[in-house]
Amino acid sequence: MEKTTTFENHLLTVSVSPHIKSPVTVEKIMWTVVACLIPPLIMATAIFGIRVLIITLISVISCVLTEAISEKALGRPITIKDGSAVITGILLAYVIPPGVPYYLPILGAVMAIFVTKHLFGGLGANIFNPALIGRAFLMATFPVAMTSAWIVPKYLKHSADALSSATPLFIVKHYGIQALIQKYGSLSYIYKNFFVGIRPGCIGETSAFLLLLGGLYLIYKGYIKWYIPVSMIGTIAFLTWIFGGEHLFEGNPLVAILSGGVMLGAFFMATDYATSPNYKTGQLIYGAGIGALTVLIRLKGGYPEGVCYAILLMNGFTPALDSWFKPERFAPPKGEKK
Amino acid sequence: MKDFPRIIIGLTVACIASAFIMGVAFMLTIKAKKHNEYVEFKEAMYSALGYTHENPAPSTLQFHEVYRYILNEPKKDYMGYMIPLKNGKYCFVALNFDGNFLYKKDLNISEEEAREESAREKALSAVLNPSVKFFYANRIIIAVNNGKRVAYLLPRGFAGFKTTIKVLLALEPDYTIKGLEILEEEEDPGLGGEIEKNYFKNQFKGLTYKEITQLKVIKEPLPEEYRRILEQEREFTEEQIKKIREKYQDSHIYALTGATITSTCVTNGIKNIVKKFAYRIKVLDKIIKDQHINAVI
Amino acid sequence: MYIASINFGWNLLMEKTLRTFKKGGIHPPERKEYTEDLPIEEMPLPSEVDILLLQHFGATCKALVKKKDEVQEGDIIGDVEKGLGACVHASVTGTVKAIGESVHPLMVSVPSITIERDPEAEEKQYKSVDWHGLSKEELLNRIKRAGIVGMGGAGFPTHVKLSPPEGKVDTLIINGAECEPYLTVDHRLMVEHPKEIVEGIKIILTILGIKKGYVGIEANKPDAIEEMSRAVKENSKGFDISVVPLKVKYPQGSEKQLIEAVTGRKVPAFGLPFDVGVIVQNIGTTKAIYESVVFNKPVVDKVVTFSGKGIVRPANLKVRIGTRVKDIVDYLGGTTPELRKVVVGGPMMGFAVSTLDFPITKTTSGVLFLTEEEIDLYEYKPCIRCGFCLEACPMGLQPNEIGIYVEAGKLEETTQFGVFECFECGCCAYVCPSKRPLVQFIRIAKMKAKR
Amino acid sequence: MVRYKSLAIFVLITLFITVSNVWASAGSFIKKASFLKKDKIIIFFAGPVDKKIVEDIDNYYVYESTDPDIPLKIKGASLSEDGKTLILTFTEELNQHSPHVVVIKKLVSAGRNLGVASFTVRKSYAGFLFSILIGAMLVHNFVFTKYLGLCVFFGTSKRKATAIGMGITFTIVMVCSAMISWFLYNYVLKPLNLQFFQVVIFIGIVSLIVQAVDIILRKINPFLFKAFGIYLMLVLANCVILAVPLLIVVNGYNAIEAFVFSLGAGLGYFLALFLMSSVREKLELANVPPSYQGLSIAFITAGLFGLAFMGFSGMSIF
Amino acid sequence: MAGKPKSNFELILNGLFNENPIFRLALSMCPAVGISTTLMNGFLLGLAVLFVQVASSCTISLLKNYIHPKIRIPTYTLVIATWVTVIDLSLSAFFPTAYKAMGIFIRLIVTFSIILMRLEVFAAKNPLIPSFWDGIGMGLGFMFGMMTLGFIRELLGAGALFGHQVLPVKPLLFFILPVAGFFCVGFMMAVYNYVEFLFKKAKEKKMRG
Repeated sequence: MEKTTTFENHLLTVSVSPHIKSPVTVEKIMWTVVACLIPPLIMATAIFGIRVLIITLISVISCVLTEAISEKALGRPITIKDGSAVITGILLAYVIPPGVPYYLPILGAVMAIFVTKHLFGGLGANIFNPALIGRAFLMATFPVAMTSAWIVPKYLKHSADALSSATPLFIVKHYGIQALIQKYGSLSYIYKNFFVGIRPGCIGETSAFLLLLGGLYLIYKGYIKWYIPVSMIGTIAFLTWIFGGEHLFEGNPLVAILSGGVMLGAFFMATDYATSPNYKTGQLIYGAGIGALTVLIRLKGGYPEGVCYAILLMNGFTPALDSWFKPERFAPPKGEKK
Repeated sequence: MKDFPRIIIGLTVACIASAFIMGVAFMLTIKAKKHNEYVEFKEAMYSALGYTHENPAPSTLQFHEVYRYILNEPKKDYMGYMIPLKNGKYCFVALNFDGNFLYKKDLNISEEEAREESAREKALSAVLNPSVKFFYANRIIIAVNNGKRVAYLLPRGFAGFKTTIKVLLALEPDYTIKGLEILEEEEDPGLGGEIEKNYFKNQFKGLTYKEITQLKVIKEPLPEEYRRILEQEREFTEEQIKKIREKYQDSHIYALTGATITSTCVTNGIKNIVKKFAYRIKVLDKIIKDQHINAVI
Repeated sequence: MYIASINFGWNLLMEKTLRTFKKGGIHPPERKEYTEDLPIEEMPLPSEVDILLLQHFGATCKALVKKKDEVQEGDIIGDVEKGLGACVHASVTGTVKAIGESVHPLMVSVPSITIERDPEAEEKQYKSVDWHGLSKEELLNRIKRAGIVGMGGAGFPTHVKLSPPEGKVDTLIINGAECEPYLTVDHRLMVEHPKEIVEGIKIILTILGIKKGYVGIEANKPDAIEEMSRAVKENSKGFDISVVPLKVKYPQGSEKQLIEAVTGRKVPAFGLPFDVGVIVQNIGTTKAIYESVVFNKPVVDKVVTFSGKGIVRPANLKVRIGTRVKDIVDYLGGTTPELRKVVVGGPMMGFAVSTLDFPITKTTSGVLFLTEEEIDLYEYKPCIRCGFCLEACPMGLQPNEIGIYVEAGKLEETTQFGVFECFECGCCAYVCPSKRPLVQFIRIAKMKAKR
Repeated sequence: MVRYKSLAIFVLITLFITVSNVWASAGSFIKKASFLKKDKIIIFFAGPVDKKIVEDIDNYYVYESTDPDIPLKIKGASLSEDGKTLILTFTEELNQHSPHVVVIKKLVSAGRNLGVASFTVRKSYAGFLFSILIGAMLVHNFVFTKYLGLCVFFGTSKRKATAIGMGITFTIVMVCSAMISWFLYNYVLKPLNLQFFQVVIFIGIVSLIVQAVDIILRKINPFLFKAFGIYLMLVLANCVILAVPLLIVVNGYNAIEAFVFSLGAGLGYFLALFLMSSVREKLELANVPPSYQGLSIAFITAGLFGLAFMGFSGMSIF
Repeated sequence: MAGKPKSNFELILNGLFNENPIFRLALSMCPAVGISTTLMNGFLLGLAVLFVQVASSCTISLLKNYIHPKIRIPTYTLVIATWVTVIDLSLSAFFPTAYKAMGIFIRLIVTFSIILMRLEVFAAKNPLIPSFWDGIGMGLGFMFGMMTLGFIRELLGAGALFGHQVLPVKPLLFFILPVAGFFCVGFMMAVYNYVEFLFKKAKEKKMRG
């Protein structure tokens, strides 16, 4: 598309307008997201030990390698530098428990990068979130490891009973919120610890504070919009408040949004460009749908945590939401739908 | 319209022909089917009792079924048992909820026929007052060897994590668990589905009645030597087994990793089954004794 | 509301509450600092000019002179025979050197008349007349004879635009938004000639027979707003003219967006402004109307911004129509070695050219000499569906989908996204992080898809 | 007329069952009773009752309806301040899947002896129906978790318009045929002991309905016929249309449950078709590797949907 | 149908490869996804389909002159349903364990479009012997597809073949889950497409050089 012509001693570039472009590039966005994801990793290393760092590294390396190999095999330009595979690798590691065997993320990476991303046409064309498909696949393949390989976090002062390593959501689901409060001492202690990130859980999901910080930075930079995170977290809080308790309107919304993968999902997974609706109305509904499905799975489903599956299910709705909620046309010609 | 008669005749002939073929197939297979189903169930029973190909059941071993019914009369609810008699027929005994005898009726039905629910219903409605409504509740299978009770077999179901889990529980006459077979389950493969594995099932083996009543699930990893015993009992001597069982077997069950809920469901289910059964069999035995029923059991 | 009486207390709140269009828009770097404070400078007459015979929207003019004919400045040398168009004039006094073809900045080449200037000829003087007594027809006739076309870029013949169906128009909007980066022509005109512009507005209002006029100016030109407000206050007796400061947002100067920003009315797709009772005129056009009516002066010169880091001396130059850019570049001290791209018009909607050998036309508002650091030379990547372009598109289209459909070869199906409503403002391509040439995709789609 | 009357009675009874989840045999003094948590039953009275009598745990006889001879042990009974709400706590967890019978031997309200009250506590029937609907639609979605009806599914999910047409047609035929199959099975095949004919009969019903709808649509509404006619024949080749009546027989549903189940199955199929078609329309624009184009990638997409739908596994709404 | 009649062997090969009901024609996908978890399941269902296909093909081929064209489809359905009921009853009687594993799929053979399609395009137009071989070919093709899937899934999912442990470990539980059926079928289709592509390329090369 670009054509050049001799001009004195060099050529003039000729291309279509616009001739200036914003400095935001795909690489910039991706690497910013990577940077926002690093603090929770440091936190996780501090509370779960060096093991989680190794798992994350294995995950990232295998994702990048899979990306390079699949692109080579499919005859596509190799784009490992744009950072998208790195993000997938980090996110994949973040949604698996810290105590899993080291080979798990490798298998997850093949499923995530090759099957979910490259078979569907590469960057931007995937229908489902690669990291979450990786997790769902691992969940189906290694159900025991994926549901029990939790590690008791350091700096947590409760007694080392059999439930020490169980995730808070597991305790809430099967023993009730009272059991959780009993275990941790008091509600305020729960809030404090969960907010900082000292609780059992998947590698990257524990530190609500650092994830929130990263997410807010992305919103501030304009790389993601607030619609999805706010509607998703809001719906989870609201519905948990209504249905989460023994009677209506007795649930504890704060524990619900601080536990599980809500923060990680809301800011870094649900907002994945390729798999979320493009426009704000769709995004609001998408976020609310994720929230509702999360609460449904948490309260009524077979798993204690539902964010992963809720996002995957709503990913499936994204093309439909995109076709229903288009931007409002400036002033369409008469007789044509808006 | 001209073709109409031809179409109708053609369709009728086709229908009759296909009905004929299917009918013939049905007739040819129905007997084999019932037989095979019973054989399959019998194998499960043998397995629950601990008999294998190397250790076959004695030929004198016999199974007798006792069926429990709940009956409704206007303003009155009570229970009844169908008890097999020595003459190969059944008698029906009705008793109230406190276990007191109400009445007794003889039924004209053989043990073989009684396995069919519809046949039982027919026999019962023939002798009972027409105003009485009756509902089948469950059955007890009693294994008898040379006129002596060897074991009780209880086919039961309870709610699992996902769907109903159907089990066959074998008890010694003193209610110690002799064996457990999982007949049907639809738990998650690899997680709750592991209840079918020996290392889980066999944990129940040998639990006494007292232990069962206090049974609870613990979320600790299964000790390795215990697991080996549970999985491959035949490879060890009886002494070894006894030693290790004594060491680890108490009134607790090691939960399956990642499937605590299923483990709890099974444990509680079995606890309930044994408790209810122990209560009922006492009542039943008392009735048989008091009423001088010539029962085969 | 915020009209005329505003006393430049620009604060954040005012920024927020300024009028603007509702949907989309972007904030490209303004880069007006190169030229915004430079007064309009008159360039010495060139020795040769190439008068293109197609400088407007419509049919090509037919040359009315032959080779070697002598022409005076202001003589009509070309006119359309039938159809839409405007006449062209000799911009200098001299001899017709050739009638041939010349490079048109937007097209490959068009017929042109080359005039060699007579260095001895005196400069032509234009005398002012009082226009107040003139009839509407006479006013229109003067505009027509002056060959005025819309100077914003489209080049729609002004006399046609000023003859809307009777009674349909109630509002005039003067477009002083100048939202394209770099360009400062209208800005300088408003600062230096506010009275002439107000007079021009009055002329247009008289022609249209209405009283209501707005001047929409982006808030990044406070001095222009001040000057215009003062001029309006002093001179607009009998008319209801007001200056409307507008929020700085591209494409504020687009006709439909400007009308929405100022009046809240929305021009339907494929409709014209007078469908909602509005006529929009450019600042430059208004000034040209004033000159044509008051001085009887045809369009022989034009103020053009020469800017960018690729030129030694950026300037707002008043040049004769037909002056070759090469000569202007020489006058301004030449280009710098870093020059990579020459763009005619603004950087968002202008056209890149491969040579400097083209003349200034009536619609040229700027020539930008851009260096590597100002333009992008990115390779484009697949769409990552970030949705930035949906947020940016002022028309509410879906450029991402259009791009994907074009890449997949499904050009006909792009009509469902309203591809024909696109006016190629370039917002989508500007914000695209994958640097996809979305405007180009849309042009391809427009060529192939049927309306 | 008689038919309408019986229909009205039928509807009323259904409504009654749906709305109230209590069978109160001792008058209507007991307003409502339901399970609470794992080991509690909550009872609401119409008026305040005598605290002393009602909090005596020997005053109760509670049993599971299948085990009337074994009373459940009560840990405690506590009456609320206004005397209208009673919570019974049991020593062990209750098996809430089966109905529980509660007998209150003596109930005194405002000095008046109300005698014996006996009632059944069970999960609400409306909830049960809702569970069947959601179960057939999402939890056990016929396409993504039961893997049925795939040929037609992949054939008609290329375009959204086709998918919607097929979904609507299928749902309507599904419900009709399931209902007719249910009636035939329960009132003809079962009494005559001809269960082995079920396959022939069920598929016969479907083909008859398809033929009938075809003829009726052609005559009455040619426009609708044009829109949906082409899908009618495809309905016949869809395993779901046969699987649903078979599953209804296996699960032993009654008429209402069968209706809800078939409706859920149809809607679930519709949903799957719609989601798949919107994804496949998007896939057409994507750069899929050549060997994988067409059905291959469609299958992998369905697999990914299947993985996502695993999130519903083990879900029980009520 | 090609102009010249095919030999019996060609008819079988056709069913196995060119018009493989699962991977090429993409018909009868439900069992391919749902119950191809073990080699045994694949084999038994393949056997059932083979029987129904051959029996119905022969029946229709014999009776084709007596069937009124207007009630063609209902008659075909009736014939298929009859044979399905027969095999259903027999399997449930003689192989109760395998029958349980296959659930309602045996009865769902009625709606397998492959059988109806072969009746319509082949058996209704050809005499008994070719119809028989075509039925065998299609049935074998189906069985082959089912067993390929069963092989992959049982080996990878359970490390076993025909229920006998072959591998020391169970590599990927994922493959015995029903959802893996979608992936296996998808990848097998891609393999078939790729092989076809290679053949085409080789043919073109031959034509050119």
